[in-house]
Amino acid sequence: MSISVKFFARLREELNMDEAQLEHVTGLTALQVWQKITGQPALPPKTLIAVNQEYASEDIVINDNDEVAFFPPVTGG
Amino acid sequence: MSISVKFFARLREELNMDEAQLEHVTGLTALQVWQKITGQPALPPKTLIAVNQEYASEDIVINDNDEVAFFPPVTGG
Amino acid sequence: MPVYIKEGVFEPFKEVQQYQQQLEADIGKGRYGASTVFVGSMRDFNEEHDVSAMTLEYYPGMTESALEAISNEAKQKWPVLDTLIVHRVGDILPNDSIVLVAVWSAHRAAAYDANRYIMEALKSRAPFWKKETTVKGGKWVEKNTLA
Amino acid sequence: MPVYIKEGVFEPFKEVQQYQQQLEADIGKGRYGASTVFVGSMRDFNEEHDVSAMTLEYYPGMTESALEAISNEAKQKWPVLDTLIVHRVGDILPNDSIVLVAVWSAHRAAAYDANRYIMEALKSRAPFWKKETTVKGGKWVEKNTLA
Repeated sequence: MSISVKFFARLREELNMDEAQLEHVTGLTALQVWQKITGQPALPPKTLIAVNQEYASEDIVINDNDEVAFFPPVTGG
Repeated sequence: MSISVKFFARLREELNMDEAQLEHVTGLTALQVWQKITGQPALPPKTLIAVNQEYASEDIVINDNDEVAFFPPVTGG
Repeated sequence: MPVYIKEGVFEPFKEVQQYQQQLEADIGKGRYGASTVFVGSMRDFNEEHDVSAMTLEYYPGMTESALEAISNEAKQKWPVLDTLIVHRVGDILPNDSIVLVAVWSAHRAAAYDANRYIMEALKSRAPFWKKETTVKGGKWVEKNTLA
Repeated sequence: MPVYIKEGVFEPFKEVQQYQQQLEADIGKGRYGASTVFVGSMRDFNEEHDVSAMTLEYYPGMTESALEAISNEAKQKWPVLDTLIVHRVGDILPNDSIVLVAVWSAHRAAAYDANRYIMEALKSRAPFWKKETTVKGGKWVEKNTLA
């Protein structure tokens, strides 16, 4: 079991981390992945989550080989 | 007293006339100018009128040196 | 807020690019955040008949002032920095550009709204008339497309 | 319906012109009657601080598929022949183009509506993040402009 975790923009800078791997865990939600990697209990307000590059909510269950990303509201265009 | 009269597009072709001068008349409305020049009692349906290059109605009174134009609905763009 | 009536073929995106360079030279760089361009071009089909060519007639003098009035209305309704209108007249072939409307603004909503306003006003009020050439001969377009 | 992420400066109207030539070669001339282009560019002022530069971060892979999904939604909602999206990433200077959205359609209403839909969806859903460089240092843009 391996999960790839990514952080972007302000979150990436604040956590000083752009990518992490989570090994040997199973049945975690996106929120629990966040907690394990960052040690923080809650997501910062308005944080967005993508699983396998599609938007998801924090209670989605993460599977083996999934890519989970956390990032602030988008500001392109 | 001289009025310059112009016709455009389908009207120009049907009347076989693009420009005409009306001399020595006074106090005519746009409709009366049309009647004098074309010999037709009424404007064809939806005909537009411009006096001095601004839209006007058929009862507007025409003054000396005015330019009066008659044309069908516009179809540009 | 220039308005150009053109007798010959024009390249709309080249026109916009050239005009924009001039605009930046005039008002300084980084002044606008949004620009919108509409280009209307001749299709080779219209209603039932295949159209092989078209002639666009206009009213020299009134057409230009109608387009200038429309540009000014847009500038009064929205925070528009500048506009450009180019309209073709004369003989036109399929795929030729007929009309170009460009709007520069600080904000995208104004750039979209003003551009569309100008196009709708142009279609309903600017004195242009299309005559299509089909296999059956010349035919004046009677009514403008609503969209 | 291509989507391009660009690291370097791009000329939006040259991109549109080149892409359109290819489009005409592919689908034939005279197929579309209306095209709309939106260009968003960097202004040198934003809220209170003067912004001297900007960095645009994105999510390689997800950004492209988000833009492709948005293009497809537009094509399903309106009779759109083709679309083009170009979005800049990396270091950006005032007056640089940031985003280009182009739409080709047979009718102008669809070309306007679909273009605006794509821009609004891009602003709300496509993973891009702006960090502005001001005299006070770097500052992530927290909220997108609504218009």
